[in-house]
Amino acid sequence: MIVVEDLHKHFGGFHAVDGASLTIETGSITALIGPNGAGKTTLFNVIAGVLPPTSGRVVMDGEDITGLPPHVLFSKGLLRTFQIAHEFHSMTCRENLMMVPPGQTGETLWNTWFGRKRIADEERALRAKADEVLEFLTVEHLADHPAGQISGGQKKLLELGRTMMVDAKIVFLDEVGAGVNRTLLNTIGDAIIRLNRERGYTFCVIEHDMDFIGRLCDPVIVMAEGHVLAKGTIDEIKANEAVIEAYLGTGLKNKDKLEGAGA
Amino acid sequence: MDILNAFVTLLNFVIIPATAYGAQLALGALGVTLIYGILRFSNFAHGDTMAFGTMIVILCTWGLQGAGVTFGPLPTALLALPVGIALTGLLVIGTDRVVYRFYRRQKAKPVIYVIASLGVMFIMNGIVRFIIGVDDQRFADGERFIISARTFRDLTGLEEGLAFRTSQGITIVVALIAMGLLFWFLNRTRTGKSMRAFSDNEDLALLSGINPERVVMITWLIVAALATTAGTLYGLDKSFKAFTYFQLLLPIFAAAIVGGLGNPVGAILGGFLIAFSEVGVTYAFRKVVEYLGPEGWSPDGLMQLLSTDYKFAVSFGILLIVLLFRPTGIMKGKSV
Amino acid sequence: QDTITLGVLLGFTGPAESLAPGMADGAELAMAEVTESGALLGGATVVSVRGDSACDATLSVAAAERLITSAGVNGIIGALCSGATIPALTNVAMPNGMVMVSPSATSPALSTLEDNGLFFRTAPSDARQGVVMAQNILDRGFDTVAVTYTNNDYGRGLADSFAAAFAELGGTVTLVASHEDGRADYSAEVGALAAAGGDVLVVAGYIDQGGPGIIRAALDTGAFDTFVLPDGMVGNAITERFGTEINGSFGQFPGTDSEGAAMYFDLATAAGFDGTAAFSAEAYDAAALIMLAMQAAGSTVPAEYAAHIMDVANAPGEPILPGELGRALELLAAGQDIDYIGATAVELIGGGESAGAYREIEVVDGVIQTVNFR
Amino acid sequence: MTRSLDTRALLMFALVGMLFVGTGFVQSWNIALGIFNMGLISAIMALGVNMQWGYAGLFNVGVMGFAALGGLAAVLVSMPPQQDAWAAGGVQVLLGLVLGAATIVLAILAWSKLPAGRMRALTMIVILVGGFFLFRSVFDTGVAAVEAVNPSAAGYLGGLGLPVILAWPVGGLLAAGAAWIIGKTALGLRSDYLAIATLGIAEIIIAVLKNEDWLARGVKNVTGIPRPVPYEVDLQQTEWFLDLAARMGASPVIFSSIFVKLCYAALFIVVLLALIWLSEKAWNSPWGRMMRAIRDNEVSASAMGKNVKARHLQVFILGSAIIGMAGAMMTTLDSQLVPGTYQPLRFTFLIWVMVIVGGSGNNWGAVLGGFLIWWLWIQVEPIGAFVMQGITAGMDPDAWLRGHLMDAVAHMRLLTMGVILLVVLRFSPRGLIPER
Amino acid sequence: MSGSDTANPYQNDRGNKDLSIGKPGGGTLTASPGTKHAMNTSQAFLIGDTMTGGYGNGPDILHACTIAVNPGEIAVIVGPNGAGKSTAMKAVFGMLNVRQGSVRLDGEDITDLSPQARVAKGMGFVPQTNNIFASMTVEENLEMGAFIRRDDIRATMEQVYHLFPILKDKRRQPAGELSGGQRQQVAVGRALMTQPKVLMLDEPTAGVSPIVMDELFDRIIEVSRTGIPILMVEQNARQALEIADKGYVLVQGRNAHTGTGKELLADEQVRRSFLGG
Ligand SMILES: Nc1ncnc2c1ncn2[C@@H]1O[C@H](COP(=O)(O)OP(=O)(O)OP(=O)(O)O)[C@@H](O)[C@H]1O
Ligand SMILES: Nc1ncnc2c1ncn2[C@@H]1O[C@H](COP(=O)(O)OP(=O)(O)OP(=O)(O)O)[C@@H](O)[C@H]1O
Ligand SMILES: [Mg+2]
Ligand SMILES: [Mg+2]
Repeated sequence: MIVVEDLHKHFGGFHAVDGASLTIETGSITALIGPNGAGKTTLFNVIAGVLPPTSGRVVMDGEDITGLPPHVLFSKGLLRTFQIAHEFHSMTCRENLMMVPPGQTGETLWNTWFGRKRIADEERALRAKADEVLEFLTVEHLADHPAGQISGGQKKLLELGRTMMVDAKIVFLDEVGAGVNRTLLNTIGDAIIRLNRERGYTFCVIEHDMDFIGRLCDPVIVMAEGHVLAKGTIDEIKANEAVIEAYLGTGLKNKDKLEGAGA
Repeated sequence: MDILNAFVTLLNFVIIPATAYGAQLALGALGVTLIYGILRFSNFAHGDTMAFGTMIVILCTWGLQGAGVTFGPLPTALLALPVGIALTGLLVIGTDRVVYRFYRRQKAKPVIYVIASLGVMFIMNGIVRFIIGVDDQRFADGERFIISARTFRDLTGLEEGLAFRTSQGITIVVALIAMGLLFWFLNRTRTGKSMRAFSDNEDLALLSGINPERVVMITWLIVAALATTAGTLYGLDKSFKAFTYFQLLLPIFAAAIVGGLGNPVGAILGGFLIAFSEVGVTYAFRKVVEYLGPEGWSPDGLMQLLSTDYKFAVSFGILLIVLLFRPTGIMKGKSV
Repeated sequence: QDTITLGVLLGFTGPAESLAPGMADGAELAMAEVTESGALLGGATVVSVRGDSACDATLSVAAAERLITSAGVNGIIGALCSGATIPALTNVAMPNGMVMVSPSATSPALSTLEDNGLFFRTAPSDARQGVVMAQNILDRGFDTVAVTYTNNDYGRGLADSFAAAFAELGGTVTLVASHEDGRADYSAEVGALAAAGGDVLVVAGYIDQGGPGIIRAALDTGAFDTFVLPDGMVGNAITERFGTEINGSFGQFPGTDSEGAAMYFDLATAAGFDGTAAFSAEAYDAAALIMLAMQAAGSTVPAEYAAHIMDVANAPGEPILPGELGRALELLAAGQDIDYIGATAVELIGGGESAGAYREIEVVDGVIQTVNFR
Repeated sequence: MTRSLDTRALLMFALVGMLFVGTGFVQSWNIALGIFNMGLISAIMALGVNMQWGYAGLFNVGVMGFAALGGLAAVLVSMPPQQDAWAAGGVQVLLGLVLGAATIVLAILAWSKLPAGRMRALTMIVILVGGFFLFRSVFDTGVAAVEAVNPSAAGYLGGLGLPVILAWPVGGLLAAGAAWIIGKTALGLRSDYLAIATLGIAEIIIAVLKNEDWLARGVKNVTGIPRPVPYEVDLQQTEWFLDLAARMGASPVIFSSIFVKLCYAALFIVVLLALIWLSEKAWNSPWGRMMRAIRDNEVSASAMGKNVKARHLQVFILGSAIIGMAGAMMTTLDSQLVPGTYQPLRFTFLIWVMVIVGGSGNNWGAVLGGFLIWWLWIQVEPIGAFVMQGITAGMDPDAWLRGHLMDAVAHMRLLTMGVILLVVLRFSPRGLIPER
Repeated sequence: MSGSDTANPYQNDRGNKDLSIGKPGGGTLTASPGTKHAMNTSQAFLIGDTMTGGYGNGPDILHACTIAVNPGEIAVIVGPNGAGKSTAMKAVFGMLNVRQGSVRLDGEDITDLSPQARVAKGMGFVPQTNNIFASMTVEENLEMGAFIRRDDIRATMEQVYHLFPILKDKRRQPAGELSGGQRQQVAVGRALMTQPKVLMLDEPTAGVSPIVMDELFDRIIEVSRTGIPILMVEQNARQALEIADKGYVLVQGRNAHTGTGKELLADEQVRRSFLGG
């Protein structure tokens, strides 16, 4: 589905993405993990057209999509969420969702004056759909609340909710889990699996929660210092020395010290 | 071929005036940029703050002159400057208490401050005109020239004269020192950094134990000092007239913005850019070319790129082009 | 009628704000004089209502509207800028049949404007001054000049008519460059003018606007040291500011060899303001004309006294100088004719505008001296 | 349409309405109507700015320029053509302009078609420099010829001699065209940077208007622009009107002014209502929602498939067109074009004050702000004088201070404006009718 | 309590004198509601006592919510999204209108103190969002953390760099250009620079990689062992509760469950509803 070829993104002298090449298979739930600052978000941003690459290519279904603006990519079925929530703060949560579907009749000025009937019908359907999503995310009580005034975790949920408003081909999720309650995250995980199975969405997920990754994803791609360090199933990755050293670690050191002190 | 005369002509009509004017703009722009950098809004009252400060200085200067106090070859106004700064400081801090603090508490959008500052501008405008009137006021004294055109001609025997006014010299020096100090203050001192922190993230500044009221007060004090100094130097060089100070606002803003809002170095660069584009692009190069060309030859036209009618437009045009390539100014300024 | 109100519609704020106070003082001085004399229409008191035209079309219309329909004035002295005068005249004064006498709107456009006989001015059209100035310069033996004008209808009109006249008379104009008033810096203009060169620099600007800035920069850089000063630039402020630095500079402004100006200056000084302020004397005359015409018509209704303005302003009749308004009123009451000379030697021609006799001045030892009349 | 008009809003409108009625009773109906007419135009301008700022967060400080373009349209559409000037050099001027445009188009073509490199740069320079001199040589002689024809009364090409009402949409189109060019180049800028860019462009437009005499006489001003309504003086001599006045029991002179103002008011109201209807419909629809989303967060909106650039360009053009239209209406009302009066304070910042005080993001707020602030702008003069009189009432008439205070009366105008502005902002910092 | 009577080796009785802990059900701390000056009856070092309040004039978000922490303790707050965890933290820090209840520090009522006064009293806080100075460099961020300190801060800064090595590499870079996890590290580092007497962290580990998370928890344990009370909100709840002396489960602004970390971990219902099974 997505092929990234030798992608580079430099900020001044700093190589945030440094020759990354990877493939996201159609129909997979691919995980992208790696230490902080490995370049995952930057890679997402380049793929999604937010940042222009320094060099390299991004191909989607055989078509070169390098450097296309985000709204064009959206229309090609590429959706993404943001690691740091980008809600529309002055709009209500419901409006945050309702604005998503593309090509709404009422988005053309002419129709807002002379196509009231059609708009009204569409709006009704959209509203129902938005409410459904809100309910799924357990935030239906916030439907009319300004999105700028909800909790950090709820913003992340909204972030995810927007991708559920349309039929996408591929969805990039940037740490949807960070700050989300684990019980809810499990439900979200289920939903992702369902969307993947039933509707054939492809997912690419950045996460630091290995349980979540383990439950959902295959394959797992590990990035470090701007390039791909390893790729494989979750178990392979968990056993990979390099990955353990750079990313996973070996657990709490103070565990022993504490025990020592307490004994 | 007479390179010396050509150079002196250019120096006399372009480089010195533009540098001095640039420094004047830069001093004003430093104040604007500081308010933007710390308090995050474009202060439209800055021109009138300058006028107010200058007015105080003028009144004091008159007093001093009346009492027979002078400052040797330097203008007496420099002696009166501290008083002007102090009173202007009181005024702007008072204004902040009465007007801006309320919006800060409300966490109002920057545009609200901008409009509020328009209101403040109207009021200060009225106060200044009320106290000192709308006419030209002169208060310059001391040695007018570091070197005057005639002296230069007599000294060098060149055909062209070269004039360099005391006020121009002082302005250039003061502008550069002010920029250096401000840069050092904001980037190196604890207080300066806390001011930047406040402007970046007010809530977090609170959590770091930074006292917002103190930050705001210091900002206004510096602004008062800058505005008064800028206004006084401008007044010494040209003359004091309330309306001109209001008009000065536009090029000052242009300088601050094109330099990159919030950045002292940007303010200086912006000031010079505006000044040089105003003076340079519309300069008629005829004389210079005449000197450079063969003896006795002179070009037909004025050798002027654009007529001076368009000097303001030209400087804005250049500003636009700069912004197209550097959307947040030469020095990558802030944007709210 | 006990009180007569006259509107003083001037640009008290905005680009010409420093001109307005002196003019208003002048107009009000005339009113005070008349009131004191107790001779107008059997002892009427004349009071002034000020309106701010701000040199802006809409504001001036609004202010005129207020003066006429709310304050109920019987005549208007104003407006200051031509750009504010025309809309106030066409949109408000004419529909309401109100008389306007402008002391300072000198745009040639006003000469031909359809005004139903309601508009007069005590300052001559710029078209005339251009010719006079051209002659003046050539007579002094200068034949190449550079010109800078303030970029409005006054400056532009004057510069145009001057340049045309000067070229016709055989002189050379090296450059005609505009300058905007109230700007921070005039180095660019002076640079261009200096490059163009010329024996003298004609500064068709305002004494308290960009004009002095231009002169300052030209003097400092050594670009010019002799300046030609038309009406907007003549005043004590200029010599106060530059003193002997501009010795030899010369110019002209409306006036005749009557003693009027000097008398007016004394009157103004007694009243506590500067009588040489630009257009202040013209304002005095404008107010005087309106009141004298009222007396002549025996009415304060504009439609009735408008026709008498020309009569009182021009010969034949007893000449009237500043400070003699009381006498004039009595003469008129007695049915005699007067010829109002006033502070600026008023002579109205054509559609009610000043004929334009000019007083030629020169700066000698840092003082403005009258050297000739044209 | 009434969704955003709640009781508070209605109350506010009633209050402002009372200001006007009060003016009518206390001062005169002529004044009240005069202010009202300009209030209508101000409200339309405020609507345009509100579209750009309230809808899209575009900080346009070039209002003055667009209004001036509208004014230019009034001249170009309605003034009679100057046959002599056309004969003298009109065609040449036009040819010059075409050449200038062709140069720019050619340069852009060269830029986009040729491969990057020194060759391209060189070609560009040759085209631009050559084009510039060709343009200047053709254009300048044409201009000189045109301006030489009767300079004190004409000296320009004149207009088309069409009914002045046509100038309103044309003014909108002119402004829209300028907005398109600006939008294409400068809309990448944000906040104050966009502000200074638009301000700069406005200054450039004014500079052109002031200095290109062949176009609209420059600073010599165009006066006597035809009216879409009858002249008072004519009315005062018309049979039916005199009858009407007699029947109303009013003086024909006063009534004629009022009548004319009412005619203008009717025309303006039609335009204002139409615009409000259109913008309210748009704002309370998915289009409005999309705009709000873009305003809140461009990055995110773009990731959600909204073409941010195109939408910005759209509102920028629409808003500017509205301002241009209002500018044309204003010039029609004044019957003259005076480039010198286009000052940023009056034409840009005052409009901004209207939008913010009224309540940005709310059409009704902008309209209310337009009326209120314009009323104040005019009435602070007498109010300020009144206040001053109150202050000085107790003083000795000959006291120096009293004289000084009375001399400063004119400056009370701005001072009063400032105080009122701050007070209003203080008590409703989000505007009198805030966005929902 | 002794280390041996629990299955969790991280628990010991480091200065935990509050016997009410350990009884699930919440609200067992002796509270003195609705008072601004009354002395506390509880011994807790820092206590937000039956706090009720909300944002601005909006509805109450917190309903008689009580949170307390003692020197040497780590208290962890968990709960669903929007439960009011962050709100409770802000209330303790004085960034919110507490309409009822009080906040006390070391026996002193600080309910009416401004946030910066609380900082002066030695409280340090890392908010959940907007927790860095984006336009300032990493180093300046840390310096600002130490704003109220007058002594030499270089040693502390070295410690922070030691803890988060990546920050040392990036110390001249504006913090706004950092990756999500790096920002989080800056935020925690900033709070550590204060050398606070009480440390409050709102989701310090959100978005950081497992290895850094471990480091962070290690460091938190170390800090708490120096006797500093730590109050922390966490969504990585299981890891957090493992090291916690005290856990609070908040639901809709109310204390739903309170207990030691291991008790909560052991509670089947809590696990299922709040810890993700
Ligand atoms: N605008 C920028 N300018 C300079 N450096 C940047 C910029 N944006 C990101 N970086 C650097 O690029 C690197 C990669 O950042 P990125 O956000 O892609 O990391 P990440 O893999 O998403 O990390 P995390 O897991 O913490 O979110 C970081 O070291 C960061 O400091
Ligand atoms: N600034 C605000 N203004 C008004 N209401 C707010 C604001 N911030 C949060 N809320 C509301 O307060 C409630 C509690 O929010 P809070 O941020 O305390 O939740 P939380 O427990 O920290 O959740 P999370 O785990 O998602 O961060 C939420 O329902 C939210 O809608
Ligand atoms: Mg990331
Ligand atoms: Mg939270």
